[in-house]
Amino acid sequence: MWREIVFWLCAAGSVITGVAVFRVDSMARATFALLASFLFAAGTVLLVDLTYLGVLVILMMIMEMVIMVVFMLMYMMNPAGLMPMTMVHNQKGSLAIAIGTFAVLATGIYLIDWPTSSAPQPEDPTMALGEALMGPKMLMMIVLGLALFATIVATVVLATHRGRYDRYGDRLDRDRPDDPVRGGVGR
Amino acid sequence: MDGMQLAGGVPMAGRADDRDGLTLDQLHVPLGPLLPLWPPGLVVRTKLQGDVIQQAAVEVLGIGDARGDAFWLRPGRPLKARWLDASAALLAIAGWADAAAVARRLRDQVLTGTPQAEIAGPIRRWGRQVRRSRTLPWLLTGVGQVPDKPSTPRALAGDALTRLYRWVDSLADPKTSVAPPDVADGTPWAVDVLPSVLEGCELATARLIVASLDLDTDMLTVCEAHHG
Amino acid sequence: MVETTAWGVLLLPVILGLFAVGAAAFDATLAARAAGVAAPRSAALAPLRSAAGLLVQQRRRTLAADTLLWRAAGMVLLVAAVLASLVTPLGQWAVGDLSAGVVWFNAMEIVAWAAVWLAGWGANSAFGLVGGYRFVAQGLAYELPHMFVLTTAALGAGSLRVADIVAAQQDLWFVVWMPVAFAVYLLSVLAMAFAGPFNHAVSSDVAGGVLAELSGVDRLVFVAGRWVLLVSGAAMAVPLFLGGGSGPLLPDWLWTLVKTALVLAALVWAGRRVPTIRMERFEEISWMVLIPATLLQALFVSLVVI
Amino acid sequence: MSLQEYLLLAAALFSVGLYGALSQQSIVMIMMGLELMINAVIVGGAAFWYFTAPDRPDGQVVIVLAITAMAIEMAAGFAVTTAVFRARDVDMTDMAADLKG
Repeated sequence: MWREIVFWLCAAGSVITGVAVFRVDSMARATFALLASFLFAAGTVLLVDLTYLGVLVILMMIMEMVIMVVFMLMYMMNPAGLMPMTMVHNQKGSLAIAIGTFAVLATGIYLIDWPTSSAPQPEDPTMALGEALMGPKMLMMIVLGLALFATIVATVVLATHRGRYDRYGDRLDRDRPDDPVRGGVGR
Repeated sequence: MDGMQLAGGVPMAGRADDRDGLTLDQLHVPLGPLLPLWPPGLVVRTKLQGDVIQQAAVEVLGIGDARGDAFWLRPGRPLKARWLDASAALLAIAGWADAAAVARRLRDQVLTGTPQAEIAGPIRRWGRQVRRSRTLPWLLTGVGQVPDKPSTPRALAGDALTRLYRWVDSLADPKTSVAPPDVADGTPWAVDVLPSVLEGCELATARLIVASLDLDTDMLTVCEAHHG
Repeated sequence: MVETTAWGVLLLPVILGLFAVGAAAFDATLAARAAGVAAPRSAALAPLRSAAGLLVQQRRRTLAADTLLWRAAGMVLLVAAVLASLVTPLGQWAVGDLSAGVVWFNAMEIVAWAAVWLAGWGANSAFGLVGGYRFVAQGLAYELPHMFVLTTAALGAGSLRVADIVAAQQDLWFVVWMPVAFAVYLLSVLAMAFAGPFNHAVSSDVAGGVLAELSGVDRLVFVAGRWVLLVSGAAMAVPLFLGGGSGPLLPDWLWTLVKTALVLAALVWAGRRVPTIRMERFEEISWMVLIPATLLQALFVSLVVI
Repeated sequence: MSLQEYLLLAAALFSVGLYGALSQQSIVMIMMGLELMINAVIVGGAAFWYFTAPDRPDGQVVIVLAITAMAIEMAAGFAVTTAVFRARDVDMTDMAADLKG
């Protein structure tokens, strides 16, 4: 019973704050509304006994949103974030598409006869996940790791405008790099 | 972006080129005239992008209406107390509250006329503690490096760390203890050079730099009075 | 081995609060000793006095502040700091013994990022915002080493459950064979609670940073949250590295309290010995020194475990 | 709690995210919409695992995949925004519509 109540609270919270993301005036509030939406959604994940994944979602989302808010303000400065603003195009069309999608999905959800399983839950879902990732799903894990590594390299290349020739001189012969701010290792 | 009302009357920030090649918003932030551990009357008007100072203009309020009387020039104010005072401010801004507290206590003892024999030991102990710290050089090296020109006052050459070490060393020197206050002060020079040193620094480093230059705004008034 | 107790929900905030007050008092005493104040006993009461002062102080307002987010910041910090200790066992009892306890602890600590940033943002002051951004930068610097260290402890026990980690230390405390991990853990706990040398977000070179404009009850809640966060971090060091409640003569729960107090005191004392570490310098240390060191430690531990 | 209720929640989150991704102009706001859509995947993955196949870890793997996708999407998105901003001084999609046929 209490699970039912918590689920509906989390679900309502998640959708309401999700809508709020596109309704509030300030970038900071929008980001933290999105964070709230993620946290509520993580609550529903916790309800189905996925402790590790639920907590992981909480952890990742807080980090991501805090980083997001930095970029947000960098590109969309807005004093104290309290100035009303709208930056939308084709609002009516988008709304129609979104509502249409929801209607189709909802009908599908209630028309399809979903399979049910009486299979027992594993003792420790986290253990099952870990064994899957390190066993049959190893290939996926490797691809994920490679993708993450590629992302790190690609993002740094895209985002920075100073290469090593800027830092170490045209012949790469400078002893210490010419950076606007010096680092801590003393190079 | 319709509806450009201003939030709380604060105008939208303007934009300009910056260090990282991103044209970001500029923010005008005045530092001073009244901040803790800040030379009274000094105002630094900064243009910030992010927390990097793109441009700084220095102004000293209240020159001209003073009495030509500087705190550190009055009799019974040995140079030693002034160095302790400057070190205390720099250490406090660098976030070493305990060493700063000791320096402040020693300064008060010097000013109230504690005999030389009694205070030399504690000052030496404090100086050793400051010089022994290995994080301090790591944090202060390269902060507030002033241009190395013939006109640079000897007392202000180098960066924040060399200046702090110079104070600490001269405090350990027995000759300093009897030295009279110095009228030939570096403050006018420091005020001139400050904008160029501050440009490209981070907002927080600005306070370290100002503290390390040991500006005495009273002294400016005195200089003004001397030169008419 | 660890049982969960419902009434612990009520007891936990009290214990954390007492520790936080004790730590603040110890900090004030050290400060008074450095300043040469004659009566250290009255200095120990200084935190309580200033707390009472903040309670009756009227809130200062700033122009165009985002009041909702600003107020929320302190509460979020305090609540997350208490929740972080939810999985920390006191002897044999814990409020909640999650199967992913270590991850939960880390997630609650990360909440501080959001809280500190919000506190800096809400005030609409340049100093506050600079402080908030610094904390995000600091977070990026210490979080990876911290996460690797937590993983190392979990690796040693083969479980993310805190109770299993304690049980795995029956013969040998983890601190003995994971000294690097323990040291980095303490470092990152200080950084996380923006205490000691890592108080760059609230340091005096930005006129108090995030704290610059906070006043009254808001400030009290925020500062309390910060102390509780430090306590939570110190308390977690005990089950992770110091064998939990194991020890001769005294009962489990008392040993836990004693060890927590010792770790906390060491952190507060060490924090006062070093000037504020500026983030632009620490960032490089973290990436070039701490991360490789913790990774090597993790590799060593996993080799031993296998 | 039933599979349908969970999927309804996922559908709602997905639709809200879709609306945001379609209607917003700022790159950053579009990314928020995308994140909401991935969030729906997480909820759906958890529900499918719990209600239809708890004995197999596939649902959990989907969640891991979604979390990673989110991180990559965000990092890449911001890098592109930074590059576009540096080169063209715009952060809106309408202004960066070079590829429009």
